[in-house]
Amino acid sequence: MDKRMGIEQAVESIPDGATVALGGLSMNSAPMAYVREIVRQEKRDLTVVAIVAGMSVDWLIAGGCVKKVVSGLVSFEGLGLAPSFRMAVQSGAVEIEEYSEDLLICRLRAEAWNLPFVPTKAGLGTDLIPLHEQTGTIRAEVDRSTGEHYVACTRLPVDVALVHAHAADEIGNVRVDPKLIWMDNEIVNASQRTLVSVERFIDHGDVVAEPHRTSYPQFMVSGVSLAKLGAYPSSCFPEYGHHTAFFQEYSTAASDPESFSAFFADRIVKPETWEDFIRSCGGDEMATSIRRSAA
Amino acid sequence: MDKRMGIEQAVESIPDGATVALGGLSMNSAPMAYVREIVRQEKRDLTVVAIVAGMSVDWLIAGGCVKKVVSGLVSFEGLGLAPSFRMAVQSGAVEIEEYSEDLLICRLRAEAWNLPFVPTKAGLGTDLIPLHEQTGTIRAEVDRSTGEHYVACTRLPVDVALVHAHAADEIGNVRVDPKLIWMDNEIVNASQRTLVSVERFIDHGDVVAEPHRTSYPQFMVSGVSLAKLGAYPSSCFPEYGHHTAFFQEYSTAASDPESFSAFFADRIVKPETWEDFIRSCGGDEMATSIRRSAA
Amino acid sequence: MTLELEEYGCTIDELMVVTFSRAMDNDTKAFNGAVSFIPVCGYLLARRTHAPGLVWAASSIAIDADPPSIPESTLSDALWGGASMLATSAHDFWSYASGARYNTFAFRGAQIDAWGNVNNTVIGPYDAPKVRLPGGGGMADLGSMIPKIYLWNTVHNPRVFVEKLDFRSGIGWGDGGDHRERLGLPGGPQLCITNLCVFDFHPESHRMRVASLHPGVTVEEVQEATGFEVLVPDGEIPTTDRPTEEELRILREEVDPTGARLREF
Amino acid sequence: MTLELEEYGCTIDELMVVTFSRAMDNDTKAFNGAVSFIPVCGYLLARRTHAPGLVWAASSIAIDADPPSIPESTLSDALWGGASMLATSAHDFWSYASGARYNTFAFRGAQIDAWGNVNNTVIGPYDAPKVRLPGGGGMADLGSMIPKIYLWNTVHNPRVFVEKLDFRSGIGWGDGGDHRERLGLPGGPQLCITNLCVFDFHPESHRMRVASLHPGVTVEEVQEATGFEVLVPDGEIPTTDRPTEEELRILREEVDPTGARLREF
Repeated sequence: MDKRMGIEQAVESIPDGATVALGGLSMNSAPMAYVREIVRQEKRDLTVVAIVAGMSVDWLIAGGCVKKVVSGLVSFEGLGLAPSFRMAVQSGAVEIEEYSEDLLICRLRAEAWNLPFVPTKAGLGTDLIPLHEQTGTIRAEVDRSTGEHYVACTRLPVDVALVHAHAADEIGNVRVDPKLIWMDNEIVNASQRTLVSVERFIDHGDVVAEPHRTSYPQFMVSGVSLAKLGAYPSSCFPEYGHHTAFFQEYSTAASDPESFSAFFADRIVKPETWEDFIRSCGGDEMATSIRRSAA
Repeated sequence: MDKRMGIEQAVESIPDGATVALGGLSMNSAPMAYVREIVRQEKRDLTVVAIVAGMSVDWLIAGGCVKKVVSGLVSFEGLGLAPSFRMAVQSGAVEIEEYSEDLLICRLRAEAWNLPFVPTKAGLGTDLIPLHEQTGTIRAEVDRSTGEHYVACTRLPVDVALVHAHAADEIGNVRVDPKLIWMDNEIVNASQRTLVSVERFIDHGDVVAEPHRTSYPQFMVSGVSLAKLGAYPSSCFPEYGHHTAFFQEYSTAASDPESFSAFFADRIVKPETWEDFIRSCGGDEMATSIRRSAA
Repeated sequence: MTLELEEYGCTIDELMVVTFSRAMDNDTKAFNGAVSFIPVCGYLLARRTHAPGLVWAASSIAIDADPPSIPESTLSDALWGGASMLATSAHDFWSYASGARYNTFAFRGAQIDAWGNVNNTVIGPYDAPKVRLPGGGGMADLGSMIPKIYLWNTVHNPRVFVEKLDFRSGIGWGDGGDHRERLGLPGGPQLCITNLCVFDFHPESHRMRVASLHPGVTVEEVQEATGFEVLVPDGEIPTTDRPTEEELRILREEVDPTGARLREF
Repeated sequence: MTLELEEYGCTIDELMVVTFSRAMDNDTKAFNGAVSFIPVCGYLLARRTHAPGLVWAASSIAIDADPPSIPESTLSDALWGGASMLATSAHDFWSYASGARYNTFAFRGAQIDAWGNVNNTVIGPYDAPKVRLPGGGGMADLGSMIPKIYLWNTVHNPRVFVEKLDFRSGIGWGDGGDHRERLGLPGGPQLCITNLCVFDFHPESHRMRVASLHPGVTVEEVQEATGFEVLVPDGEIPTTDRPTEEELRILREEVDPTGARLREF
């Protein structure tokens, strides 16, 4: 089955109110081309699962798409706080359900592995335990045999996982190259559907020639979309780094909430296609500046 | 720290009575050079953890080294039952503690992850549950929140993991090449010490040049030993296949218990070094016959 | 019932493979274990005929493999040619299996009971076995996790099809009825294909029931070869469907030109 | 106590790095998170001086990295040069962390309390925060799993060192005393290195205690800059040890020639 589809077409399949998990880790490998299109299509009431994220969550919040963020961390790292995330949580416009990285991974594994819970010692003795007394999604337990304390992490069902990768063939075999998958496989395994934006399509024959380089098999993937520099402004190791200047420009714009709406509409939402957006961010010259010589 | 050591020296570090986990899967990638040396050094009372094994366990039992086998499956696959394993369990000479593949993996993960148990739905409704009422190592449970049934798999502590791989540098960074690690990483993660036999040593510079190809970091590895064709007569994908003729010869010899002791002493135990053993099995000509052209 | 297998223009191995193949569909996501020539041939045949979208992970490892022929072992890397992915970390495999992303698996077993439970552990008492078998391997795992289980055996006799297993290594329909449902396990055994007949399972009791008889085989012969009482449906028992010329040609020429499937006989 | 930092021939960032470095040893197996310039410099310096066998996974990913300099982010791939392994599957990382194969981690935190617990979640009430911070990330995980925790902060003031956290994102010594032990957690915080002093933790109460004062700093100044009551050991409080010429040279010329560590000030 040919699973290639445009960014627009892929995002059209996501209904309002869906639970969407975003791949990537902090400044790395976020599925930004999909994220931008979600904003353009004005999706609403999404629950966004993001283990360690930044710009991706911030765009969705700035675009008014988000009801709830389920997350371990959202920031621009050394480049500052994520401004829309911060403001929206402070104002109560967006709900946050906070976990830690491992607690979220364990919840995703419970879902992927069809288990009532997955145990971990993460979170013991922290305020995450009383915080989730209401949600019931994680709970402190004592093993009846050894008396050991642990945290039981219940299932986290996800409708759609969005991840970015280096390459895919037409039937949806995906190559992360090299196979540094961050925590993306954990969200892929837990999600009903997975959409993958890729830097390039490769022939099925290339996949077959080096099958050990495949990261997700076609039957785990619902659609693959071409998006060159599709993780921009986050990085896609080892091909390109994150774009510091964009993060700075964005943060500066966000310091004035009035003008930020205009900035966001003009800079992020307006460009028709992903290629247009990249062009508006500096195009080839910018791309050259963030490309790794090692790539 | 230079972690290179001879097969003999590595095996000398294993005390009688130790719990030893064997890597590999069925006819693939068993640490046979280490296993043979354990027989030669006449280790005694070992508890052998082998998820899916064959010739490795059979040699250790034929050598009189084993007190207990903790296993999911021991056989020569289409080439027949593992004769010494079969006889020793039937006679009661060796104790067996049977699990399934996933139950063993979960027990190893409980140990690796420092958890009182890891849950799975494997084994529900089978005789493995009542079988382990005495050992208490796995137990059927009901989740108090959802009412779901699951099996709690408790820690399986391992003293030494023995695995075979393609290459290592002098400080113990190990490359499985390509990175098809079977379940070996699960035993490495659960073991106090790990010894790795390798087809070849590579320079540390080669490791650094392609760090994504490293499978086990040096701090997880206690020693690395050179053993060319070290998985023989099992395979080492993609470099060589298993040696059918050896399995057949071994099984034929085992059909007569009287003469088998002599066969085992002469063919397996007697050759001084691993190189001598390989030579006695046909040397270069045999090696050529099992090498994959794809390698 | 005077029809004989020769009139089908095929042999019993071919009939079993074709029957297995036809039970597969385009949503089948399967993998195989050791000594599984009939299912492996069946997956490959189905993919080449009516189920081009069928997923098969050769040896549970080589996803979408397309080997030129079938080697002496169904776990051999010689089976992995043409694969799109080599998935041999336990994390990958057990994630796909426990989440039922793989939905189909086929079991043999030294013993099989009326509910499709299997034994590959011991003949005789567990503590003092008459024959120590290899062990259940993944049976206890996959029987619990995978919704569509198929059983097959090329040696239909009362030593294999027993009233009571000496050890339940893998669960089929368990104690029958809603036992799997009570344990929260998905699906259950669908068919058991033997050298004499095809069994399905009664929709409520989940006991084996003769679904079709191979040409020349009578229900009495099946009962005689079976250690438990076999259920028989109302009305006439159909004969197992005849393979088409095309199926036989593809099996013989493309899927298994060296006849590896005969290793099971 | 008239000694001033200038007499050490170094700056405060250098003193903090060297002090951190000296707390590491040859058994240290460490990794780092975001904005962790002081620890990263400390690991690299220790490895180049007294702890050649120290393991450091750059960004928790690039094991035994040996970068020519330190980039603008301690999670950047520019930090990964010279690594022996890139370990970025969650299965790898969390296996090494939860099993304490990695034994050392260093935290900052928007708030730190007397027991070395940290907050990176909110300032103000969780439900109606005055400032929403990024979130605890791995703090809740690593605080529970890793036996040797080091805290540092370059801004020692009462807004950071607080009597009561607004949210406990990561556990240090918990409620103090044997709280970690009761929860079954290994080890606990060892030191907290600030721009004014070094704290250790009282062996029983596990409250922060002044272990040494940086040159020119008085215990009164430390108390004034701290929102909780600081413990003071019996006898004279030592001055933080002076970096050697060699340590300073290696830090300045080899470890961090571009002064990335100053990003924390």
